[in-house]
Amino acid sequence: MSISPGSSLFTLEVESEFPEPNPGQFVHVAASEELTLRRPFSIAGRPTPEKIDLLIEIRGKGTRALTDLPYRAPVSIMGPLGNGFSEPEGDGRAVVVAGGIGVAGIRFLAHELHASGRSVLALVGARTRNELLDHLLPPTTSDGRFEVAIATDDGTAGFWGTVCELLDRELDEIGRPSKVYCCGPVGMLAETAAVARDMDLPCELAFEEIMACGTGACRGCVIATKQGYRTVCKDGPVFDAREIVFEGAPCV
Amino acid sequence: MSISPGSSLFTLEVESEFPEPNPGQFVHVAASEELTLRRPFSIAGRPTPEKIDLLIEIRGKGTRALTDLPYRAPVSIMGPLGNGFSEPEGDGRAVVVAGGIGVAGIRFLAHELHASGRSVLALVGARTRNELLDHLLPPTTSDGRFEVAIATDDGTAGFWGTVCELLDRELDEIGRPSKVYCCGPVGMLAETAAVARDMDLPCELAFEEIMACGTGACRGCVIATKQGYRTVCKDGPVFDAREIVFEGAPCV
Amino acid sequence: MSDASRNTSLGTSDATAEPEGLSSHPSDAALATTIGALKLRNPIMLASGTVGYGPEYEGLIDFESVGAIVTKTITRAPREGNAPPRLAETTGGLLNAIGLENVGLDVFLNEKLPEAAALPTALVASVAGGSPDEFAELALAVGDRNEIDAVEINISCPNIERARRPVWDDPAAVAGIVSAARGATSKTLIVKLSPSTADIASVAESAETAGADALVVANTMPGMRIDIERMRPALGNVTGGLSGSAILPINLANVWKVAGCVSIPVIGSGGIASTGDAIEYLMAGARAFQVGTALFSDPEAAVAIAEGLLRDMETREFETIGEYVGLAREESRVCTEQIPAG
Amino acid sequence: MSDASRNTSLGTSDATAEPEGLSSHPSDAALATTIGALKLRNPIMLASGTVGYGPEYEGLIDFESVGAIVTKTITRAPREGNAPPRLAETTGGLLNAIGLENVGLDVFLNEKLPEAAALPTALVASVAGGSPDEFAELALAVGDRNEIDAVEINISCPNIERARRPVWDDPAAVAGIVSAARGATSKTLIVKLSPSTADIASVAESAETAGADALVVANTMPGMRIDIERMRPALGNVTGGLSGSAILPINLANVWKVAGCVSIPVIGSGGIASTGDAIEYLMAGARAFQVGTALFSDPEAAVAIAEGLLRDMETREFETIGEYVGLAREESRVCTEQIPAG
Ligand SMILES: Cc1cc2nc3c(=O)[nH]c(=O)nc-3n(C[C@H](O)[C@H](O)[C@H](O)COP(=O)(O)OP(=O)(O)OC[C@H]3O[C@@H](n4cnc5c(N)ncnc54)[C@H](O)[C@@H]3O)c2cc1C
Ligand SMILES: Cc1cc2nc3c(=O)[nH]c(=O)nc-3n(C[C@H](O)[C@H](O)[C@H](O)COP(=O)(O)OP(=O)(O)OC[C@H]3O[C@@H](n4cnc5c(N)ncnc54)[C@H](O)[C@@H]3O)c2cc1C
Ligand SMILES: Cc1cc2nc3c(=O)[nH]c(=O)nc-3n(C[C@H](O)[C@H](O)[C@H](O)COP(=O)(O)O)c2cc1C
Ligand SMILES: Cc1cc2nc3c(=O)[nH]c(=O)nc-3n(C[C@H](O)[C@H](O)[C@H](O)COP(=O)(O)O)c2cc1C
Ligand code: FES
Ligand code: FES
Repeated sequence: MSISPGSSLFTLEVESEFPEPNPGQFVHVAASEELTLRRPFSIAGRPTPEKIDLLIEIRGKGTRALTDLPYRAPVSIMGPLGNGFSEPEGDGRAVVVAGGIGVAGIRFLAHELHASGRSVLALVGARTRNELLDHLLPPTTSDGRFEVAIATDDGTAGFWGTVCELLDRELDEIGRPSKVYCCGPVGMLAETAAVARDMDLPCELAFEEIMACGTGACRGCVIATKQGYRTVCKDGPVFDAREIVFEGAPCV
Repeated sequence: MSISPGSSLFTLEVESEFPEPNPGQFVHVAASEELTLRRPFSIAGRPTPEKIDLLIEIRGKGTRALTDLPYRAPVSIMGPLGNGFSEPEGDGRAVVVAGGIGVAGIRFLAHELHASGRSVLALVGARTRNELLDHLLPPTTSDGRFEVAIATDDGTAGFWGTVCELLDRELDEIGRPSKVYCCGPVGMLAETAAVARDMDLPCELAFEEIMACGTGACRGCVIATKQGYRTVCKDGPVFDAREIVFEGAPCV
Repeated sequence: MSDASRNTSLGTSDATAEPEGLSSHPSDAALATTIGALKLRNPIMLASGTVGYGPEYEGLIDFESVGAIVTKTITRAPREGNAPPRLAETTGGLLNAIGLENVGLDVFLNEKLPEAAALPTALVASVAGGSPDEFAELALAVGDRNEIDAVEINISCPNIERARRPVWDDPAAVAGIVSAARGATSKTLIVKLSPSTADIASVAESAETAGADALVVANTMPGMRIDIERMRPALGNVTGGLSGSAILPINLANVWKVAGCVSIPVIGSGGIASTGDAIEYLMAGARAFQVGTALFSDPEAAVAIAEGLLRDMETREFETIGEYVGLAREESRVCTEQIPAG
Repeated sequence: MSDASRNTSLGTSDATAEPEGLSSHPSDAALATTIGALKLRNPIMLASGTVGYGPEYEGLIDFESVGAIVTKTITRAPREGNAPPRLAETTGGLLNAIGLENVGLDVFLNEKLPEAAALPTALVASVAGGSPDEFAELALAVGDRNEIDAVEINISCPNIERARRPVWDDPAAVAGIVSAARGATSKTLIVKLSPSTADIASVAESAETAGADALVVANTMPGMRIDIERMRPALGNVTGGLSGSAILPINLANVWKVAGCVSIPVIGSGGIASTGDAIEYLMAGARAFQVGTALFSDPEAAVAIAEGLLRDMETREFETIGEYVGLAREESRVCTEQIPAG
């Protein structure tokens, strides 16, 4: 499977006691002995009951150490952690939106929604053509029940603009979806939340924060919500868009 | 070449500007990016002008990282550093004494003494048979100009006892040597110095201390001498035995 | 799409699995330790703020194999904590600026305590107030509860005061807080000091005189990082507390100093991640120790240390854990000042 | 003899070779910095005690590419220094307990200074005395010499006093030393503070008021390790000073604090190993910085930082190094206390 430069798709064999994960949950991975903290990664797929996929973009020491691991090296993971996405109510089309490595967060979801017989529209964005990760999603089906549309900031593939702008456009065309899901940089989450709020659509967003414990114990990974600070690791990483207090970050 | 468990023989290709090393000098090696300090290792041989040998015993993180390096990986070394051994005066037999990994410190010396036509007696000790490193020295010659005798603490090979006891015994038999050289744990250095003092023999010892700069700048690697504290990296690592202030460590 | 694909299959250890080899618990009698009236099955405590109220780590930590857990520090009113980001990793360490987020005394006593008390280990409640009276009030409230085995007062407490000279650096202020708390509870009273002082010995002596039963040496060191891309401090609160291996030498030196000056037990804290680290603290004079940051990379770190201690005791032919305590000190335990060379 | 042989051939980089790519020296005008009357070609200084008197690193460091070297701290009489071992490595750091071994003032002035002055970079003499008078005497003696461009006084000085409360923690004592030295020399006077205090801001203000031209923030943190096999402290002197990446967050927070309180230049020191580390100190408010421990693993580290800064300035389209200074601070440089959260 071809992955963009700087990202790798891993398949981990997990022990048989590894509980059944839900889309949106994550694992907390001990990437290297030299690092004080584990690194969280979305569960990006579950090809068989003994396997989970991770889709990892190299950002710093931890992701480099992981992608440098030899084939079949053992790694310690904690998980599945956090609360995943919830099912759409009603049976309108579900829209999943992902920017860059955000595909990791919605790939498993898109797959499960599709498998459960729902119609899905996946919108995938990237800065430029060869950073697109749309090929990691199921392909568009001829019956239109699974459709992928892409956007690039530089117009080298698909829609020329941000995936949020594409979302705006698509929502004009496809009619009211049952739910909008989004995973990506915080600016994209904010923009998606705004679009959903304007149309009064149910919307769930997956957040990222640096994590220590991964279990809700240390209170280190909080984001601001209308109920006060809540942890990404335990209360999230998926939150209802209406709960979040954004500080007006623009769509990037 | 077969090395004892826990030790490796490395051959490094050095750049052409690498100055000609003397036996007893060392190189300061950047073993791993995770470590604050370089690690010093004796130059254990110079098979060709573009190559130097290091003989490394795994003790901790640095030596493990080095011995884990892939074949032909680049490493940064500083050297040759320090003052090496000096030639024996007169042409009596030279005695070189090494305990454990101390063989690294006298291998190059023994080789050069032998190559310069001197008679050499090498005494090599270890705790037990399979930790002996005598096979890294030139073999005993039929003309007796190079002779190797071994000692093990547990009697599994050669003389049953310490290499210092063996030294005592050999000195009784072979008559007055031109010089005694020793490399090994500090207790062995002290014992060798005592033997040499009793017989009024010239004696040079190679010391070890944890090092930072390796250039004499930081004053971190000193040992006590009759002229006060002196640096192992710049004033040593080889010192005249009569200069050293030992605190009476026993031979181990 | 020019890059070659990579689809690596890695073995995995599932961290939700039960720790292995617990048939013979390392909570052997040999490890038993006493801190004031507090009896611990072993000298390993889980540090305040790193395990929440305890239950957060159920299934991940075998609580039967640790001496005690210390709760997140409780304040009278609930606290929201600091603005995120609250964490930043550093070389060998971790900066945190949680800002004492906690549920407050009432919710703690009513909701959290019953669950925490159900865990099969001793329970130490950590509290912090804004004045000696408030410390007394908190010590009274938690000390009154049977489920709580000891009270730890956190005077190295963030965001409670912003004076130039913090309370933890002022022996008189510390004495005021400790006597107030001492008057309010007969439970074992543990005082947690800060390493951010030039003279921890005077603070320690002051706490002892005022009635502390034991001292934790020590909390985190103030520190910060800057995100040079955003050109802003990495933490929302600008500065945070540095924990982890990076601070081990600093807190160990403080234990050495304090253990030479007081006769109440010293509990080491700071960067303990391995059995060897723990033994250093014991040999410096600590009678017990706390493990915090190391749990984040390995929730089983504390249990592994308990097992490691038993193995090391076997090798050294030690009968009790007490044999380690102060072993690296000279005979004469004079209260000399040890200052850094350079 | 059961193990398989291993005879690996590795490539090698010969560290005695000249640094590469020096045709265009990074000592570009864009990097020029001023500290009091001291003009530096770039903000990179080599920290006291890590490069001896300078010549020890000839051939290993391209001195034309660094702003200044600071000598090992000089005392009036020669000092033997502490008993070995004097060094111990820690996670991300280094403990040293050299004990100010130095040749003493006379040998320094007569023998070391001519060689050091011949190096193509600015020369700062570091001195330490046992009393304000001795500091004055030393500042006078070194300040009188043309070859010396500035005087750094080391009040975070080890083994000179063993009082409970060290001089460096006492604003009044610091003022006494600084005014004495100030009265003795008109050269740029730099005062080196210690991070081992709860209130570095008060010490910094006191030094400024007493006449310091600049402050180094900061020296090493006291620390120790124990050798659990020998059951003794790893250092002969028991404790030492912790340097290296481990202390970067601590000293950076101190720079942040001090730069908010004084108007004289702050020189950052502590754990700087990369261009990014240096930029953090500049953005926190330092106008220059010192590199020490990083030279041990890479003698070319300082020169690499100079090159890295130029590249980063290009990316950010900065014209002068001054544009970094204080960039991560809020507009209002109020002297608030930043205390750790946790
Ligand atoms: C719930 C969750 C799910 C995630 N899923 C994925 C995924 O499926 N694939 C993927 O590639 N990445 C994912 N991330 C982000 C991933 O955790 C970080 O990229 C990784 O931790 C960086 O580690 P590093 O050592 O390589 O980088 P570092 O050197 O630690 O940091 C590099 C940059 O990444 C930022 N960063 C560090 N840790 C985190 C973190 N925990 N969350 C967000 N940013 C961080 C740092 O602030 C810094 O800017 C997820 C994060 C969270 C919280
Ligand atoms: C001049 C000199 C020449 C040396 N030559 C050789 C050699 O040819 N072959 C060889 O195997 N070893 C040699 N050594 C010792 C070697 O430097 C250490 O074994 C090595 O630095 C340990 O690094 P580490 O990271 O593996 O162990 P660490 O984890 O750093 O330490 C493990 C143990 O080794 C001790 N140690 C650490 N650094 C040194 C040091 N610089 N000197 C002595 N002991 C140290 C520590 O105190 C500790 O007890 C020499 C040392 C010196 C000073
Ligand atoms: C995320 C985090 C939160 C903490 N919260 C508290 C706290 O609420 N109260 C307290 O006394 N100490 C708190 N600490 C300090 C720890 O209890 C411990 O003393 C310190 O981290 C040093 O030990 P360590 O290096 O083993 O973590 C906290 C530490 C961390 C890392
Ligand atoms: C081996 C060594 C010796 C030192 N000697 C001195 C000294 O004599 N005077 C001084 O002011 N600082 C001395 N220092 C402190 C350094 O100058 C520097 O301030 C400190 O190490 C922090 O910076 P770093 O982490 O870059 O090394 C010494 C540091 C080391 C590591
Ligand atoms: S990482 Fe500890 S609460 Fe989320
Ligand atoms: S290691 Fe610095 S003087 Fe020897």
